[in-house]
Amino acid sequence: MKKVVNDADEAIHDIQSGMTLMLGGFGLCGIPENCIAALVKKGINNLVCISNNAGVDHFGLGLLLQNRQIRKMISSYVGENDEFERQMLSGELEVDLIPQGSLAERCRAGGAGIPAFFTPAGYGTEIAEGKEVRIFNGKPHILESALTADFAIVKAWKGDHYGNLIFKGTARNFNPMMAMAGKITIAEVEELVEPGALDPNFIHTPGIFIQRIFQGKNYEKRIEQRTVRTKSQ
Amino acid sequence: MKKVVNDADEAIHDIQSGMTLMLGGFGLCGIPENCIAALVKKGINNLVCISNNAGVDHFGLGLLLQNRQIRKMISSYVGENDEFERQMLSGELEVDLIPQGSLAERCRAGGAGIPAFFTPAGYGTEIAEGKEVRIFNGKPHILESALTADFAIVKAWKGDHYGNLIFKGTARNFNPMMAMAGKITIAEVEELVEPGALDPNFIHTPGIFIQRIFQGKNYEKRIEQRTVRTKSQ
Amino acid sequence: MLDKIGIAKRIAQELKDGWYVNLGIGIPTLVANYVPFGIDVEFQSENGILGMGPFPFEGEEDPDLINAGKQTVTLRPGACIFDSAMSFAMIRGQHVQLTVLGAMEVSDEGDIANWKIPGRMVKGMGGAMDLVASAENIIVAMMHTNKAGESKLLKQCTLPLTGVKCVKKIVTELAVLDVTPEGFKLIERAPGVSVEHIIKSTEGRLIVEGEIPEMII
Amino acid sequence: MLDKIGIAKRIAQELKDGWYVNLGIGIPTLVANYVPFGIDVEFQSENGILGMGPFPFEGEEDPDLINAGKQTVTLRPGACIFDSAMSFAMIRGQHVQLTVLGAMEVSDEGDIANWKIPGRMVKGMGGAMDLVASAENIIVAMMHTNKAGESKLLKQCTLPLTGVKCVKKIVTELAVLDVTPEGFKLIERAPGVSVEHIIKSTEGRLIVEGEIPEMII
Repeated sequence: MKKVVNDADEAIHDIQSGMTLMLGGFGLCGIPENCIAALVKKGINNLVCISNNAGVDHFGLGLLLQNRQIRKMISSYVGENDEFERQMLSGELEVDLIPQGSLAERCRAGGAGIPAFFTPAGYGTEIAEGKEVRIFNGKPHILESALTADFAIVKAWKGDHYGNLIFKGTARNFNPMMAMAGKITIAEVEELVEPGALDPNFIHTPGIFIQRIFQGKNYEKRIEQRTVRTKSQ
Repeated sequence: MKKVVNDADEAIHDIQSGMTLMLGGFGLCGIPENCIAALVKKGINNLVCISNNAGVDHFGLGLLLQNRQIRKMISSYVGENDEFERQMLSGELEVDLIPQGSLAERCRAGGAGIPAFFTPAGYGTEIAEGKEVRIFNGKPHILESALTADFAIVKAWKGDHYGNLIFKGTARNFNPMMAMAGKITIAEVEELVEPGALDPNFIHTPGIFIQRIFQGKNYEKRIEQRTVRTKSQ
Repeated sequence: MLDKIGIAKRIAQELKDGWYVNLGIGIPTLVANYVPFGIDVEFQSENGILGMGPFPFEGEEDPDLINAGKQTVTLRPGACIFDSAMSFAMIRGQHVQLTVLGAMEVSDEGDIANWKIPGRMVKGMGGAMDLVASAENIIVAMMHTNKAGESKLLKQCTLPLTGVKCVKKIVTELAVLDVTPEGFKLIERAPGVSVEHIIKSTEGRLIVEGEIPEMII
Repeated sequence: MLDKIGIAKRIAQELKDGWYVNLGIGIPTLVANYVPFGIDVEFQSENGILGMGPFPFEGEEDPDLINAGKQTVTLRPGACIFDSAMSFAMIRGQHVQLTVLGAMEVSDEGDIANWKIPGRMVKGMGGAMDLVASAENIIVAMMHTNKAGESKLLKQCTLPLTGVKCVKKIVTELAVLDVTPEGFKLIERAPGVSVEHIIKSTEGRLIVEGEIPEMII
């Protein structure tokens, strides 16, 4: 089991132009910052990126968009990003919008060997166009297919040499199911620990899904909406 | 949120003859011992029980079988139980055998609002009889439907007043997905703790799936196959 | 006429003890501030929280703890965190008793449109399509008319749909309305608002039966 | 001729560094004891373990820690525990590189039967149907003939199937055979076993090409 690599550059060395990538995160929370930076540096393009959001103008996937490295985004929500909107409305960027729950389940299905499943989400909307409809318990459902990727790139809080991962707070989000769905899955972690340091009872993502892991550095963890209350409240 | 009940008798008071129950556990590991005892005492019958196994001759679901309270078992493996075999071969007991992974996924699907999904398991076998077959990526799959139950009964290690659960070791097994699939889900726990006592980051089953919870007692935790090595090895 | 807080307060009256509730972005989020005394509800955030608490005190923001609106939040005791697949398992599996969300348009059959204005605005549906396709109980919180003064309660939606025949109740600055097989049914008037005003502001089929009481906020 | 331990040792030679491996009950379980030096494999137990270790020392058995054969086991450092849905997500999603299991019959097309004898024995398929339908690499460990001396390597299985066209390799007390489109292909003989003996013990199509080497155990 030789999963540990030195850094993001080594982890992504064989990702090539035109490939399909899954990237964990919700907004800017739990995104693989180191790998995104390495992809920007590497400069490959024509990428298909599956990610719930598309980052903001100068951070997260917004960096890859700005650099025109993404050909197509598969997401559920893409607000908060002017450059994205510009590229989409001008037709430079292909966009496939998917209901958030269907996106999550399609990634899980991809990892779990389930090629397709029925869900009520999107029935009667343009999302259902061209999709099989079937009634279960009197309620119409549409058939959704699994999603997989050449590479899945996830960010965890801690991970061990076997690739076992734990996440912190809502930085978990899409990371666990995308980890399952990559042909090769790269995990960047804030802290890389020895096997045995994590409690086997409380692993969020079993190491079997992870092919490469490294300890990232200089996490910015930008906050999109800093909302607070004052002590007097 | 009034989920805490006093004991197994109160938790199962409205389970009636003819109902469909899901019961967590793998072999005798992680089974809801208190609730099974209460069901035996209550004496209702004609139950349909969904459980990976059927207990052994004088413990676990074997107690309900012995007492002739079960009309039908839905399981993946039912060895180790002479009374079961007798009732099945004599036609007294209806048995639906399901591949273990399909059983787990069908329970999860039932809890997750996914009425049906495709799986390769069982294609070309008698399990596939009457089921829709479809090819994905050149490989035949069969359509399996969700399972739900009038009551799901699970056993956890610790739980809080909101119904959040954590499991210990392989006593987890089918408990989390069955917890999701009960119209009413009862959790018996070895230790009932105050809200806030469990780390929110490491909850196995979110409380939203649990309607009733109580602290069980006198757990026997029988071992089916006591296998050991000696220190000299 | 209600302000946004008034709408939130009125919706909060619909909450029942023990419910799990998903609140959308905007007015729905405000509902959490007006939970009636003695009622214990848990708020679900679809990015992976049950038991969401208030905003953190200044200086205590955690970038790894946000809600679905990407706002920094806190956890209540007894909260739990989970991944997106589990979150939508809860939603799709109808374990969440109430969804409150905003809308651009609602039809008198309960169709809702809130995610796209073709050629102009395409932010995406986020979790809204899963929520409206799954929840038994969907309340829409919105203004009765748009900025141009046109009704948002229509015979048919003109924008791309988010879901069909799913909205159960609408609370606007003017009224509370149920969606019935016969169309919108006026249940309550906002303080100082006349039935005529509501009739004039509603394009879809509207049922007005008997005396319409004024809301008590 | 090999004994059960010999079969397990021969199968252990197939292991590759970094593989995740699921071992069935019986002979397959023994494979874990003969992992070649320098090879690091992780054993998956479908009831929810990755990184299964040896049996516990006497007095250290934990009823909450068993394998799929319901035997008390231990965990290796770096192990992890998960639920049954996650376990079969790993299996069905082809994240487990090798499955080793027993069989009552195997056909020369790679069909396998190992879960039911109609009217006599119906213990259930457990996880076997998921495993054989999913794994890329399936090795069957079994005796070449049954107690009546009849071949278990058949043209067609007579018992209800567990899976179709899935077995890749068979290791018996007599031989190692690959399953090819043309039938069983003899790869190695067990020590002291003649090719004639193997031919006589095999009912299905058998390919014998050139000199068949004796196994090195």
